[in-house]
Formats: sequence, structure tokens, C-alpha cells
Amino acid sequence: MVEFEVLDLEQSQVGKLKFELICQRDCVHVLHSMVEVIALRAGLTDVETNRVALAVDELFANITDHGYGDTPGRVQFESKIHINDDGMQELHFMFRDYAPVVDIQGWDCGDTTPCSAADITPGGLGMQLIHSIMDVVEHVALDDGNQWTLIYICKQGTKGVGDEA
Amino acid sequence: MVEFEVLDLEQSQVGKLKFELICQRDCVHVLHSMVEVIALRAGLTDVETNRVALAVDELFANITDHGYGDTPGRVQFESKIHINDDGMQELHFMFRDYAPVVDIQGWDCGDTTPCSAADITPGGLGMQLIHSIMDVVEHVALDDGNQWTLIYICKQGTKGVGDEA
Amino acid sequence: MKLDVAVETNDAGVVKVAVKGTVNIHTSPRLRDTLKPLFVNQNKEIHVCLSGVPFMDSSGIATLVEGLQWARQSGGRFALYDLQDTVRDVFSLAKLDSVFDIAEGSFDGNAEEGA
Amino acid sequence: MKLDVAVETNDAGVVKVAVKGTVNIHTSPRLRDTLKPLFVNQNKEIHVCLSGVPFMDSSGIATLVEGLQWARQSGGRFALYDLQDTVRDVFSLAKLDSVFDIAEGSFDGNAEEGA
Ligand SMILES: Nc1ncnc2c1ncn2[C@@H]1O[C@H](COP(=O)(O)OP(=O)(O)O)[C@@H](O)[C@H]1O
Ligand SMILES: Nc1ncnc2c1ncn2[C@@H]1O[C@H](COP(=O)(O)OP(=O)(O)O)[C@@H](O)[C@H]1O
Repeated sequence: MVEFEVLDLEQSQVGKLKFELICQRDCVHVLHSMVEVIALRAGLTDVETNRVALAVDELFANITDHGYGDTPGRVQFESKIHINDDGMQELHFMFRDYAPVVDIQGWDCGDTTPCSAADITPGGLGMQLIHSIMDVVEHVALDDGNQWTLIYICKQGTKGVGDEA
Repeated sequence: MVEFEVLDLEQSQVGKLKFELICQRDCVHVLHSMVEVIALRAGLTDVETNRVALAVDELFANITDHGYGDTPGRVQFESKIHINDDGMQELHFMFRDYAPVVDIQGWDCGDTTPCSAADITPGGLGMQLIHSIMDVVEHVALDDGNQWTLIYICKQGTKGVGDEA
Repeated sequence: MKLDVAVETNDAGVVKVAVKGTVNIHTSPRLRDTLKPLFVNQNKEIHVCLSGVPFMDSSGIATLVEGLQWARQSGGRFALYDLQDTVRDVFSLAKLDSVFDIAEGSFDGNAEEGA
Repeated sequence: MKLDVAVETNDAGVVKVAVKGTVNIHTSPRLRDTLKPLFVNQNKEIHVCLSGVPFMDSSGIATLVEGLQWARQSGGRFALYDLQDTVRDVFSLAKLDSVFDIAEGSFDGNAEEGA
């Protein structure tokens, strides 16, 4: 469970960023810039950075719209770079909300291939995008809310770690 | 003293944003976007928003460069809109660092008017800009670090509160 | 953080919409508010220029899907121009790159106007 | 978050530097790394175009002050072009708007080239 404990400098190689907010749509801009900072540290390309920012954006949008129904509520967001056992960089994003606990059983986040405009609807794209971008999408139902973890494995290795532009 | 207590929804009219980070120069981008969000909520003009973002940027730069000497260290940043007794909006920005306690006695943050390029040096501008932009600049020496508060009084009143763009 | 949406109808009756800024959950209502009233039978062609859009999420795409549906129903044309690589990538992730009319020519001076 | 700095010397021997992006404590080293080597006696005029810069803090200004000092010492010209309102405002807050050579003409096609 994500708590605002004292940051442990040793634990994370290139620093954690934590952001705590009252859920409002405009906060998505701040999350976006946090993802950009982490992605730049990890050496991601522009298109990769955009994908990761999109997945984070979509998850936040779901918490705002579906979790809190667009009324203010608390969200904690944390991002960090983790080096896995294979020496590859992983970007970890964690969301903690205090919205009604959701049951993701039966959610269809699978692959859909619309073949004509008639088949597609304006909704339902968010979860699909999150799943197509992220290597791990995890939901934990807590007593008083939800914890979401997104993990993106950086395919190009660890070259960018700690680089400053 | 700024602590990461549970956010109190009632206390702040339009929500607080809190950001906790290990001091690295690239985090300035995240602070910038937090200021933009708060400034947009308060209905500031582009030039005003830029000024406020500049003051926040300069204070963060000082903590990074002078407080922590560019080695990683913990910083907590909080921003919120406060309605003062005159019904005017105030933007409040608080920084908490764990760097060596600074003695600001004798700091010259006064007005300087360089009249030729020979008089000006590349340094020393930051504090001057912060003081010329902010209505309140406060430093509190803590046992284990520093707390800095910047307050900007929105001269145009409260029209923007809670507005969504 | 601000989204600019400019609408202009040219001599050939083509409605040209130029979007500038990030399209996300915060800003997409502004895009929708501008596009929605254009989805009427009087209009025959709507061109949306996305050269100024570095980022678009599903809330923005949802609004564009409404344009697509208008085109199918009214027999009009709803075309997207000048996508940045990042946005083009999102359309392909969403498998919508073949569903949308993503024009190859540039927004200004393309030869297909006035269909 | 990325700062682009492009350098080009024109036929009249004027060094033209176009800066694009936010100049802050994170990105200003990149501006300095590009400008510093230009502050040599061989150069007579350096024009810096800031039309693509929406934000500049004191770390950026410090680098430009070095350009000013180069101009005083070498007898060259160090001029800033096309400041956005926000950046112009910062120069005036810092009381540096009268100290710097802030050109009124535009970066491209101004009549003062080749002094
Ligand atoms: N954080 C959440 N809390 C509650 N319900 C959610 C959450 N995220 C997603 N959902 C449910 O899953 C559905 C699909 O979400 P998504 O694919 O993002 O599409 P959309 O948000 O456009 O409906 C939503 O309509 C909602 O019912
Ligand atoms: N957070 C801080 N911790 C320690 N010293 C500081 C801090 N902020 C400012 N100072 C001191 O005040 C001086 C003036 O700061 P400033 O006006 O920002 O100019 P500059 O950072 O360019 O030197 C610094 O050089 C430094 O000695």
C-alpha cells in the first residue's frame, strides 16, 4: 500500500516523485509533467514517453470520472524508476484513491479491432489503451479505496539512467 | 510546519496540491505545471502566471543549488489558493527542505538598479526576482531544515475561483 | 494547458478546424463544445488540423469519433490532417488509424477540397 | 522539457542563435554550452532569437549576461530578438530591459545585419 512514508534515498536509484492532490481534472497536467521527467531520466523516445503519459492520463481520468464521479476526492500518485533483475529499467506508477472499491472482475480490457465506424463507440477505449501500453496493470481492492499499479518495462535497456538532458 | 497530513477538503477552497521529491533539477518542470494549474484556477493572466512560476522556480533552484549543493535531498512542496479576510485570493506556496539551516540575516534582497552591463553579474538575481514578485517571502529555520513560504495576492479579486478552462 | 480551437469556413464550403494544445480530460470539453455544433446536415466537409496537438487521450478521440459518426450518417466527410507522430501512434494503438480518414496532404493547400 | 538551440552564421558574418523551449535551471546548461564558445573575438555580432521561449529564469538570464559582457569587452554586438511578453516582463522585472540590446525588428530580415 502506498503511504507517504519518508522517502528512502537508497531504495530508488533515481528518485521517487510523489504527488498528492484533490482529484480535479486539471491535475492531469501535473501527472503528465511527472511522467515526462521520469521518462526523460529513463531515456525514453518521444513516442514511448507519449504512450506512458497516455496510460497514466487514462487511469487518472477513470479515477476522476468513474471513481469519484467528478466530485473532489483524494489521490496519491507516485512514480519511480526500478531496475529489475535482468538489469532493465522499469517505470512504476502507483495510484491510491479513496473512492468506492471497484470490482474489476469481468471488465473487458481485451483487444478490440473495430472494422467500421459503426462498430466503435466513443467510450471504452481507456482501459484498452492502458493494457496495450503497460506491461503490468494491477488493481488491489483496499478497505477504503483502490490501489492501481502500472509498470512499463523499458525495452532499450538502462542507458538513460540518471542522465540529465 | 508543513507535514504530509491527510488533506483537509474543507480547509482549502479549491484543493491543495502536494509534491514530494528528491531534489533534482528536472523536477522544476513539475513545480512549473503545478503553478500553472493553481494559477489557472485563480484566473491569473499569462504574464502573472509566468511571474509566479518564476518565483517558485527561483526558490527551488536555490534549494537545489545552495541548500543541497546539487546532491539529492528531500523537498516537499505544497500549493493552494487561500481566500483572505478581504475576500481576495492568495496563492500560497510552501517548500520544506532538509538541507543545512540557513541564516538569511544580512541577505541583500533589496532593489538593485544596474545602469550598465559592467555593474551586473550573472548571480544574485534570483532572490531579487522572488522579492519583487511575491507579496510575502518567509523563511523559518527548523531543527532539521528550512521552511519557505511565498504568498502572491491576486490583485484582480476572486473571479477565477474554481473556474474550469 | 490551454487549448485553442479555431473554426473557419473556406470558399468551397469546407469547415476547417485548427486545434492547438494538449487534448486531455481537462481540455477536451473545449474541443467537443466547438466541434459538436458543426455536426449538422448543412455541413458537407469538416477538416480538423492536428499539427498543433502533441498529445491526445481517449476523451479527445471520443469527440473525433462523434465526427466520424456524423460523416457516416450525413454522407459528409470528416478528415484529420497533419497528425504529429505521437498522436498518429495513439490512433494506431487504438486501431483507429484505418477507421478515420487521416489525410496525407497538408491542411492548407490540399487538392481535395470542395469534394 | 527539451531545449533546442540552433546556431547558424549568415553571409554577413552574423551568428544567429535560435532558442526553442523553456529555459530554467534544468535546461539552461544546454543554452550556456552552446553560447559560451561563440563568445570569441572572431565573432562580431551574435543575434539570439527568443520567439520560441515562453519561460526564462535567472539561470538563463545569467548566460545572456555573459553575452553582454563579451560584447562590452570585444566591441561586438549581442542582441536579443522576438521576446515573448512573458520573457520581456522578466527582463523588465530584473531591470535589465534597458541594459540588454533588445532589438525591435524581427530576427529574420531585419535591416541592421552586418553592422
Ligand atoms: N477507476 C475506476 N473506478 C470505477 N470504474 C471504473 C474505473 N476505471 C474504469 N471503470 C469502468 O470501466 C469502464 C471502461 O473504462 P474505459 O475503458 O476507460 O472507458 P470510458 O472511461 O471511456 O468509459 C468505465 O466505463 C467504468 O465503468
Ligand atoms: N536555499 C538556500 N540555501 C542556502 N543559501 C541560499 C539559498 N537561497 C539563496 N542562498 C544564498 O543567497 C545567494 C543569492 O541567491 P540568488 O539571489 O538566488 O542568486 P544566485 O542563486 O544566482 O547566487 C546565493 O548565492 C546563496 O549564497
